[in-house]
Amino acid sequence: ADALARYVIGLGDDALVLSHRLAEWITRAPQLEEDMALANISLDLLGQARTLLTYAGQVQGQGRSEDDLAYLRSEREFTNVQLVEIPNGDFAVTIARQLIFSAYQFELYSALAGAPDATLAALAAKAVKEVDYHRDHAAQWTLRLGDGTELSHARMQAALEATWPYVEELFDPAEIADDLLALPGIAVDPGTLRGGWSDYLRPVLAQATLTEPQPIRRSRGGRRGLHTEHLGHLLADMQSLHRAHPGVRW
Amino acid sequence: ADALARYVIGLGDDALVLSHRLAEWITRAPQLEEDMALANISLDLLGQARTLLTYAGQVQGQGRSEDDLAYLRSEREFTNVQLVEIPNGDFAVTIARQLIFSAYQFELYSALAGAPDATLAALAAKAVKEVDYHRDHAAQWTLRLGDGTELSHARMQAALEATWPYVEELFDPAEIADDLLALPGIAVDPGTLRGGWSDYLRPVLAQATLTEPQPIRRSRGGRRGLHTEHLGHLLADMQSLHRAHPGVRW
Amino acid sequence: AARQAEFDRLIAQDQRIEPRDWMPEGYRKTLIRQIAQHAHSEIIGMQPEGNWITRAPSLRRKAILIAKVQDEAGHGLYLYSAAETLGVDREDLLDQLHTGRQKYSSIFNYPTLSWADMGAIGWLVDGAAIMNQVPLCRCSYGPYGRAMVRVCKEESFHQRQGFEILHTLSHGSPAQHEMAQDAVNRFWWPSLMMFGPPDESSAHTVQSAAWGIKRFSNDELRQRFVDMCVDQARILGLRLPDPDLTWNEQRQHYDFGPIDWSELNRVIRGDGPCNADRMARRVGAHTDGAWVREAASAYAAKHADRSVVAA
Amino acid sequence: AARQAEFDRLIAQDQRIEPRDWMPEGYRKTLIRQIAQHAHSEIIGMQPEGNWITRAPSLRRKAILIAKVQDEAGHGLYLYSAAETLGVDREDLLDQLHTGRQKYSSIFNYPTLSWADMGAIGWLVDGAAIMNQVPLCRCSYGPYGRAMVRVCKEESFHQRQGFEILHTLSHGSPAQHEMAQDAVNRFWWPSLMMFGPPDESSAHTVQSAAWGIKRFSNDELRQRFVDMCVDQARILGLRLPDPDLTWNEQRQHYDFGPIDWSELNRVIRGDGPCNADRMARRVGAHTDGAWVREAASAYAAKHADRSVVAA
Repeated sequence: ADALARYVIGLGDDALVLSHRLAEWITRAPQLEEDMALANISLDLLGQARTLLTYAGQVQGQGRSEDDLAYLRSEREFTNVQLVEIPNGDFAVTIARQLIFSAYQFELYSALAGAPDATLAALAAKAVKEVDYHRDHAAQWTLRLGDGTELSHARMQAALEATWPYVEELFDPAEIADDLLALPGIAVDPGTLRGGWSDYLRPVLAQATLTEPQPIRRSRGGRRGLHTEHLGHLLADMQSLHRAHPGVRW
Repeated sequence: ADALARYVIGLGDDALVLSHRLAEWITRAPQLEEDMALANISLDLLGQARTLLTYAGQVQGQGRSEDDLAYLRSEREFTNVQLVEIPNGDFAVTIARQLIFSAYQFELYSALAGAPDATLAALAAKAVKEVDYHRDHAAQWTLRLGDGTELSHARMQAALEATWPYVEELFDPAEIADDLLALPGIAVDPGTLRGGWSDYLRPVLAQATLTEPQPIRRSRGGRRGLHTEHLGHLLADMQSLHRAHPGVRW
Repeated sequence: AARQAEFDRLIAQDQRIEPRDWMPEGYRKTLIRQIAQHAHSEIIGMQPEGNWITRAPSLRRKAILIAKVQDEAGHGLYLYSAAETLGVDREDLLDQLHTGRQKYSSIFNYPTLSWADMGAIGWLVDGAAIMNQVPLCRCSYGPYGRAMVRVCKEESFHQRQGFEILHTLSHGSPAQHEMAQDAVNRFWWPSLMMFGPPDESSAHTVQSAAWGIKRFSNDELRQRFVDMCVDQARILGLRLPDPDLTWNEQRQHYDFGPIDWSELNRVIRGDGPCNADRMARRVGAHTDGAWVREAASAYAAKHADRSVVAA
Repeated sequence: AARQAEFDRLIAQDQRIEPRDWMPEGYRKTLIRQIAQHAHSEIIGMQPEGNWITRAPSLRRKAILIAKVQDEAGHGLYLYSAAETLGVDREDLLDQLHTGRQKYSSIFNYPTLSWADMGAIGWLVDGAAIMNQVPLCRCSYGPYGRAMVRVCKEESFHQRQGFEILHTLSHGSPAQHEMAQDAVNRFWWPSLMMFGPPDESSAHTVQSAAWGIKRFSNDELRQRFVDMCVDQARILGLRLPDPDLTWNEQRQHYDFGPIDWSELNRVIRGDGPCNADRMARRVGAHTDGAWVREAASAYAAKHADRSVVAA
């Protein structure tokens, strides 16, 4: 049960933290349609996070709610991958991060949809449709920015370079070795997702006249609670009000 | 006692919040000397805040420490003037804010140094020397930026326009009418400080080839806990760790 | 003259004017001004609530708040579309907002200083907006009227959510109750000002009424709003910050204290607490996003070219 | 040749080389490289601790932390000054840092993930730095040696503060104790790497020792550090994360486990957790501040002109 809760929390934290980052765009987007689209993706991810954290709390069996898990854990207890916590940067960085992540999440949820864990399978089957839209939205913008103006091309390429160091963490089975061992058939080996991910991304990048960066073995360890220095500040803001009033209802 | 504590907390909050803003510059300053200078001013203000909040806690007589007052009050309970909470902006905005505030604080502490309240008088007598340096530091930079390059002149002038709306609050006796009534001879009528403040600022602006903006009756009410939306985020970050671990020693 | 007669007939019969119909220039201008101001208010109105999204105290409340702010963006979009049926375009209207030539509702120049403000904005600000907007659903100009039907439906949902936030806080911990009361204290008077100046000094009312754009006077709507809020405040367990608030048996309405119109004028003039911040955020987002919009246009142009070449 | 002989004599007699003295080009270059790297480390080293200034959990700790980071800026300044006595200038050295041609200590490429990291950095990182730097106080090059005297004095103050932070946490709540242990777990091995590669593969050691720049080998200093920490960890009530750590009666030293040098090489190569963030912050501050530095120069030039005219 501990292993399952841990695995589910990692997936929930991915969704929660990226939802938060996208919500930071609201009122700051390049056009009104994007305020809406980013809010929409943020909401989808928040919904996924709520389902996952609620489920993790049930699996743990200690009466912890989605809010207990979201608001009362420290930075070292969050187990999202580092990719989702990096700052929004310019719009191109946000799009690059989304493209990488949604394409990964699409493969992951597709695999989970056939998993023997009924709750996870049901969530994944529903969420994969949302994620398909997220992935497409990011791909469309990758095309526009990559094949738009000279400036947008340069920024989109720079955004890929800036986000690529966080790619390896997504697909390294060593990062969740314990889960893979403890949850055979349930936890998805992330190494198996890479093919599908590449198959989706490569034509998008090519059509967008962008160059795929070299793989980089940058830092990793988000699944073990090792993060960039950015996550702590995100959580400080996110948890501030909840922590200031312990134990009340909202 | 309530009135005295309230008055002292307002002064302490000014110092605490501005100290925090200046500390945000560290590792981001235009040159190493400024990392040091801004840290230095930040430290002086933090020292003043600690003395003032400690004193306020004693006056209240409910056993509240400087940390209780700094870390466990909400945004609506902070009574700093709005000027000190506005974001750092570019270096010119930081300098404009500092020039306005330090020149004000210099007059205020000079007046308090002769006040019948021994603790306040002692603090003010010591702090006024620090503030004299802060004021001079800001004035020197105002000269350099105002009379430097075309770009720096434009930015410094824009910075004055951006910060000037927060000036009126400093000198309006109505903002602390209750304190003035309850603490005759102790609370300083801020209206009386304006002459000295202007006498200091005007020649600096003139020498810096800058134009003093028109007075603007913008929002005020910091002393009554009415703030800009910026203070809440500052406090969220500042109080996050302290609130996450209630009641422990650090 | 025949066209004018036809227009007058439609108005007299309470029928809808549609984009392809002839309309007097004054009617068109009045509508553009009003719809644009309304659209601007929706998008500037995203900011005060946007300020609390990252700090929402539960995931459920966070989801509701994001959805609400998203709805406001949506309202902005279809109001701009309604304005475009009158022969202007969104880019021009945004430009008029950004350069200060068109206004947005002054209520959004007040800061949100606590979570309870999310409740007060929903209950009072959206409540006042609905009161203003429900009659607009019958506005003589078709596209505006139809847009308002959709807007009002969502707004009334938002108002209930705001009420619920305040209700929960009011019946929560003492600190939460105080937070709720404080929010109501700060937003009550500005909400009353949302109905505009008193009838005797309202410039546009008479002509707008004749044109079927405005169906109730500012003071009528304000009174209706006060009457509604007094009852609801009782359920909330919160005080409205007006000592003069009393039931007038004769009028069958609540009397209320005098409104500080100088405050409203000051805020409209630009000296409200947040005018500068609101505009800085809006113009900043637009300016920072210019390269993205340009890329999208350039891409669309290339793409269109290619299709043409291919054809 | 006579100058070389005089230089050799001074070195042999353990006397100081001063800026105006002749010195071999290799000596000068080695010193510039080392002092610059040291200066760069001080200013990049401000970042991991700077990350917690705004969140320091008490006002007292906040003041101490700001003062510490300020000291590091000061160390950077006088180390750049010491380097300048060798005929380079700060702007060039910064440029070499910003373009990646000169390095800084890899330890600062690890993130600070909790408040306890302020303790671990003080205790372990500053502790290791002192161990490295105390011998440098007797460095043959005068300005460097004298700068190091001041640096070491302040560093040992910092180390005591770090120790005290950890001590308080370790004896505080269970969550605080865990925070302290976690910080030590993360910083222990990187601290051992601060002494550089093992002696058998250290490129610069022999020549530097002959020149009186380096007085102890990497492995000697590392051993000394381990011995010191084991005792202090006991007082702290914290474990060092090395199962092989045992007292060796024969060597009269603690044995310790193998160091993962591939990790160090990876971080040096640029793939550490924070390399990109550290450089982005540093280059960003420098670039964003260019207009300010230019204004200061322009002002100084005008001012100088005027004095000349007046004279």
